[in-house]
Amino acid sequence: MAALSKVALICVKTTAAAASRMTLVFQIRIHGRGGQGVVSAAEMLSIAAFNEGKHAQAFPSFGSERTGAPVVAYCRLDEREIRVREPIMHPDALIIQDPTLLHQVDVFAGLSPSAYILINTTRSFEELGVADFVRGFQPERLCTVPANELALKHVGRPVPSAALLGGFAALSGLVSLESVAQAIRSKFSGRLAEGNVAAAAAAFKHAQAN
Amino acid sequence: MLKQIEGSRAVAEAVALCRPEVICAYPISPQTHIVEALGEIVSSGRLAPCEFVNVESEFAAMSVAIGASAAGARAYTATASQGLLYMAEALFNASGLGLPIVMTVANRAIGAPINIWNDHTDTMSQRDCGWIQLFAENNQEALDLHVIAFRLAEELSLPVMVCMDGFILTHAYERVDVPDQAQVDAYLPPFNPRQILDPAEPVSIGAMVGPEAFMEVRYLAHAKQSQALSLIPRWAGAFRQAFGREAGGLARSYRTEEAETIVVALGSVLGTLKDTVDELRESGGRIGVLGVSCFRPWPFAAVREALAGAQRVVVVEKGMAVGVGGIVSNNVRTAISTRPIPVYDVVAGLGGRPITKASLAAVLQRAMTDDLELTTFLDLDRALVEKVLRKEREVRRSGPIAEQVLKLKG
Amino acid sequence: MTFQPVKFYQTGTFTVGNRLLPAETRSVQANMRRTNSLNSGHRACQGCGEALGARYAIDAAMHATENRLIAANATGCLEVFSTPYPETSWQIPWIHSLFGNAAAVATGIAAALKVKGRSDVRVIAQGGDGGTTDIGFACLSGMFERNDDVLYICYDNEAYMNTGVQRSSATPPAARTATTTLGNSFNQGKNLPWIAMAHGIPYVATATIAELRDLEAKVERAMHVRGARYLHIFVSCPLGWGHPADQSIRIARLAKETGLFPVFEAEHGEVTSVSKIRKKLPVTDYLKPQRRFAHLFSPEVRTDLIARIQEGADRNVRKFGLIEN
Amino acid sequence: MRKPFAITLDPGSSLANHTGTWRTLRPEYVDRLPPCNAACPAGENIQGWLWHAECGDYEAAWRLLTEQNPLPATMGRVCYNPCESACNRGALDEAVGINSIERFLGDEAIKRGWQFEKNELNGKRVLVVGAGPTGLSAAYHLARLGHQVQVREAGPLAGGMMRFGIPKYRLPRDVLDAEIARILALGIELKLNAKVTNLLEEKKNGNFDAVFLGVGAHIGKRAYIPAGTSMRMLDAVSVLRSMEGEAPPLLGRRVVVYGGGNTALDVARTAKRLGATESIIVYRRTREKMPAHDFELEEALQEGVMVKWLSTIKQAGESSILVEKMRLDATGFPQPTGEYETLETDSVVLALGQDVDLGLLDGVPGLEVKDGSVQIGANMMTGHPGVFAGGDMVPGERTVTVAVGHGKKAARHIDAWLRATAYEKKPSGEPASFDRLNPWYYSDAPKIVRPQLDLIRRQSTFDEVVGGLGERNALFEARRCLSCGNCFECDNCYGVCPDNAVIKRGPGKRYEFNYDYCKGCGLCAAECPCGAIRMVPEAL
Repeated sequence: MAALSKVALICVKTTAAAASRMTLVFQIRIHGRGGQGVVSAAEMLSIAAFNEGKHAQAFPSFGSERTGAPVVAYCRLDEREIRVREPIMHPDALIIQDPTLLHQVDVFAGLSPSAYILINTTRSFEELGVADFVRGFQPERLCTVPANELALKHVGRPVPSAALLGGFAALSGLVSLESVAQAIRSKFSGRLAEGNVAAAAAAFKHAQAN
Repeated sequence: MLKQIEGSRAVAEAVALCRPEVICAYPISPQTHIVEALGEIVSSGRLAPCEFVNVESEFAAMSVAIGASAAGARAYTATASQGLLYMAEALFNASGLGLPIVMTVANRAIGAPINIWNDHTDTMSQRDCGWIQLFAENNQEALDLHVIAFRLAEELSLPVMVCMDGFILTHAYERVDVPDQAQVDAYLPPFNPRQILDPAEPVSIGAMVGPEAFMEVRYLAHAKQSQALSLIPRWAGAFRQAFGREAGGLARSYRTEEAETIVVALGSVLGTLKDTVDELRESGGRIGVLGVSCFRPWPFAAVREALAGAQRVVVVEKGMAVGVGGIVSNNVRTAISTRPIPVYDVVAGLGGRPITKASLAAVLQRAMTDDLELTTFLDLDRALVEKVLRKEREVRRSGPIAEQVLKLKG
Repeated sequence: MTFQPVKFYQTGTFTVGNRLLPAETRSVQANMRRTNSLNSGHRACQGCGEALGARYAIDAAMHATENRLIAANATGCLEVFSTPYPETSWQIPWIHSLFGNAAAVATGIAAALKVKGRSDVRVIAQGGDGGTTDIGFACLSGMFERNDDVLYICYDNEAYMNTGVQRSSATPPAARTATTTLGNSFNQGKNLPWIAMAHGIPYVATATIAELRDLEAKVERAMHVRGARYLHIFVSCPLGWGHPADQSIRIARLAKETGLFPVFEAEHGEVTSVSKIRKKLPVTDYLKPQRRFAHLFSPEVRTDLIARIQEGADRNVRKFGLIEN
Repeated sequence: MRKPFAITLDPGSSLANHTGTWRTLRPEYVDRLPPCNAACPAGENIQGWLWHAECGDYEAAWRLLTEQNPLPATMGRVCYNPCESACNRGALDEAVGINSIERFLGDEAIKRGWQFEKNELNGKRVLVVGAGPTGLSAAYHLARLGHQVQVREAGPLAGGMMRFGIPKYRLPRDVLDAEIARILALGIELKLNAKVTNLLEEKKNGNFDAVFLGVGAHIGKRAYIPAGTSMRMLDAVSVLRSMEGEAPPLLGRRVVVYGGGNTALDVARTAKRLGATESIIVYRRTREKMPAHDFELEEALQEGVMVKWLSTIKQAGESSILVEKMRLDATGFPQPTGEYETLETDSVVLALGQDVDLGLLDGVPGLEVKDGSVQIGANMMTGHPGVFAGGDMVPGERTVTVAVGHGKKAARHIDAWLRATAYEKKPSGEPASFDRLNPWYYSDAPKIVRPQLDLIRRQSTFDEVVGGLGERNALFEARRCLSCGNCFECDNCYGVCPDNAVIKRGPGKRYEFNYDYCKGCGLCAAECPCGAIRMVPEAL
């Protein structure tokens, strides 16, 4: 229910624009590095949304990048069928899995001040040196989660994607933590799944508290 | 059953439901996830009996499929790009021998320069290899087309290629409705081969045919493929009845009612186009879309009929014949050759270049006012190519000049 | 007087038939009801060694499998002369796909048969040396590596004969072809039986059309093994080699008796038996009757090149122990 | 199956393509004359009977053999086997032991009691003079051709020189007796001790329609040797003949045999067996020039017979002879050297050849005798119509086998003459010379050596020296035959034809060419082991 109200909120936010189907879609862009589960994150997010009856589309930036290289993945959420196939150039939300990318890649490209930003870090936006950029953004849409630490704690390895989805669920309210957990369990199994679910829950909690 | 899965997985599920007996697997991006998933399904025992053969090349993949099909097994493989070209010889062979193999092509550009991203150059290059070529608009259709493809292939005894955009569809997670086994079984009866290698009734398949009969053989191949033009709508109709949704067919119109401009395209770009056309329609544009599902055989009549009311046609295509221009557009022109209307050709998305709504909207608006060159390259960095061309012209001149300078210097 | 067992010397083990042997131990080719898998009316040249080798091998395989056999054929002489529309000479289920894919097509057939539970039907792939050692090599190696249940038979006539005698990687040193008009170079060679053995497949053998019973025994043996098997048959080509049509078998015999073509069997990469040379002959006995080697003898005798060819033969003799004791 | 047009074809449909039109050379099956057959004085179809022997069908082999020669057990002992000298296998390893197989078959026939088939009598009567090999052979063949035959023999027993000229240790008499008895069993009338003195009278009195003369050369040739009265001088034929009588000849402890033929050896070896301590052959030339067969010389030498080569007897004294040394001149002819030596001896046996007693022919009109031989035409008939002759009486080599051959040949001509026709021999094929063969197909197989009696018994008894082959060895030996020039159904042509253009007709029925498909490559001819296929140009 919380998730639906958030979508409603988005609708309200975009009522200024023409009421085309374009304005109904919610677009998330995820930045990270090869090996961090960037693509998986987008996919799990789409599954979480699907679990809640939404249409969702997740796709990677189709590179041939190897471990460590900057990677981007996309996820679109909508109440209706998603037909468009273009990359997300104007995201409604940004998930940054690796804060070191902030000064290497133009992660903020096409971002409007109404966007959500979730960064995997133990530091603050100020500490990350992006305070100037986010000035004018809605503070409640800016969030940091120590996803690596949570993953280390719950999964045993610094794999931040699941935890970040938990954080994103809390931040955006677009999907429930349960849906995220279900999505995680569809991608992973056994202890790995439960560890990631635990990390997501911890991140969810952390983000709510934030 | 609705599932949020990757396009490749959706295709693998569909293929598995079709009960292939021999699957040939060779990795090439962006097709790899399909055969990986099938391998997993076979090893799980869910698809049995089935031989999953890890071959050493695409040429071998198609060849193993040829052997398997000739021996009466339902055979499947998947490939892309260079892999499709590497099996080119075997493609002609499979169709020439009339073997109903089904193959997924995860469309991808052809090098050089090597490029792993999506366009249609691979399948377009094989448009005359005698295979039926079906193009999927989205993952649901990709899934559905495989079920139809096996039915069609075995009915006609011809191989069928299901083309889906590499990465854009193969790697996209989307909602798909995966049919259940009973539904597919009802639609697709067991393979009853038209000819089979069987010690009980020996035949020689693949004779050498000389000038005295080769024309007739080719004519019959043409006639047989043309039969698909009536069978495809029939099997699409049957599919609609059985599964309750549209899939396949020859071509499908979108908002072409009273459209002066109709945009023709194949594959996943249709989704973006439809969104774009929706916007243009909202601003009063009389524009629609014609999605061609069946590129080979080329549905002359269906295209002619769909474009009957248009005053101009724009073909957005992810491939081109170097030195000529559009490939699909030329096919469109032959379909409507009796009507002197402009057919604009928009070459787009080569090598994975994103096709954005904004760019499409811009080019379509120009087309609607007939303010467009006959061949346009969408989002081409014109400044860059001009610069390169200019440089090349200079370089070309510099040869003799340099020689003369050297001569002068003695 | 010492006991001397009765042997069938007169008809020996070397002729095709032997009326003195019990029927069940006679050669397949001697049988009045042999299958003639490659039937009359084919368009092979007079005295074609490949036509002969193919009938020998396939008839033997038919015998071993009780006529449950399917063959995939590479493009080449054998395919062209046997199946020009509207007639085929094959009596068995047979498919020709392409030049370079016979092994893979056979893999597909074997896979289909496995799925259908027809383990009684066996699969043969066959081709010439071009279709085997050159263009079909990748598919062949793949088939070997997967240990698919296929017997691949290479009919080696040491060049591309179908297209008019061009060099292949099986063309021997010094041999003249349309693309080695001065004689083929002395390369390192591409010994396909040896390469097949390197795959560790269960069975590899060589044979010639001059020793039918040996050839048949190898086919029989091969058909009783599961997995990838390779049989390399030396078949002479009157046209391409430039010898009279009636000398095809003699030339093949000389190839073996000089040591130039070692006849052996191997299992899982190890040589297990060798067909000994009955009477070692100098390589010149083999080279002289063939026009493709004429430049070794005229206008001057190229003792240097002949010596190198002889070295190769002698090396084979040492390597395989081709001479008794 | 709804087969696609043109691409998929029905099996074996190429039979519609008759590739026989490609042919410029045409293969044909031939039967060439094998060298053994060609060399056999008795005209045996050796290759033919070996074929049956190879199969182990010894009776069939024996029957085919005896179509030409009724005395295989005898032949297998006394024939000097020119067949083996001619045998192509000699060029490979060693000649096939035809003689020993023949003996095996002959012995087998005696053992098994195989008999000849009798023919209906045709009413003609033929008189055969002499029960030696040529007479018996003629009688046999005439009888088988349906003629009533009477054999008149001057001696007390049938066999002629086989009995009175060949020692027992080479031809045991039970063997000879058995073979003669089998011939006579055809209904031939034999009159012993019935010397013919007036031929025409006998012919007339006996109502004979024709006569065959087969009188042997039983008169030893003499040489002039100045001799004292006391030296015992004998001739070889008499010595050998007396061996068949009650009392063996008295030769003494030291015996000299003069001559270099087989008879000389027979006598020398007989002397040895009779207890001579020294049995010396004096021969004027060298071993290489000796007409006797080397194997017999070898056997004699093993038994202790000595030879004085290049020696002639100049003079005989009371208990010694004077021997002159000879040397060979450039032409190989012995010339006296004037060197002499004395040789102690108790007797001298002259083995210098034999003559025929032609007394019975006196007054036969038209009959011509020249150099002690009756002259005959190509049909073996003398100048007197209805009188034929063969064996020692007529010019030619004097061997048992030649005699048997004469008898057969004469019988066929007599038969034809009696029918007022002419006998025409079936033309024999081209010779199956070694170069016609493809010997690769025959693997090496050494000849089986016949067993020999141990030396002690050879020196003291008249037991047979050379043993026969057992069945196993005879079979082995038979299978060494190359079947030169005659198909032995090895299936090579059937196998090596790349066009399946050879039709196998089944066991014993050989093959035929299917000229619809034969392209004329010639592989069948080249790979025929025995040269039984020839390639001939197609007629224009």
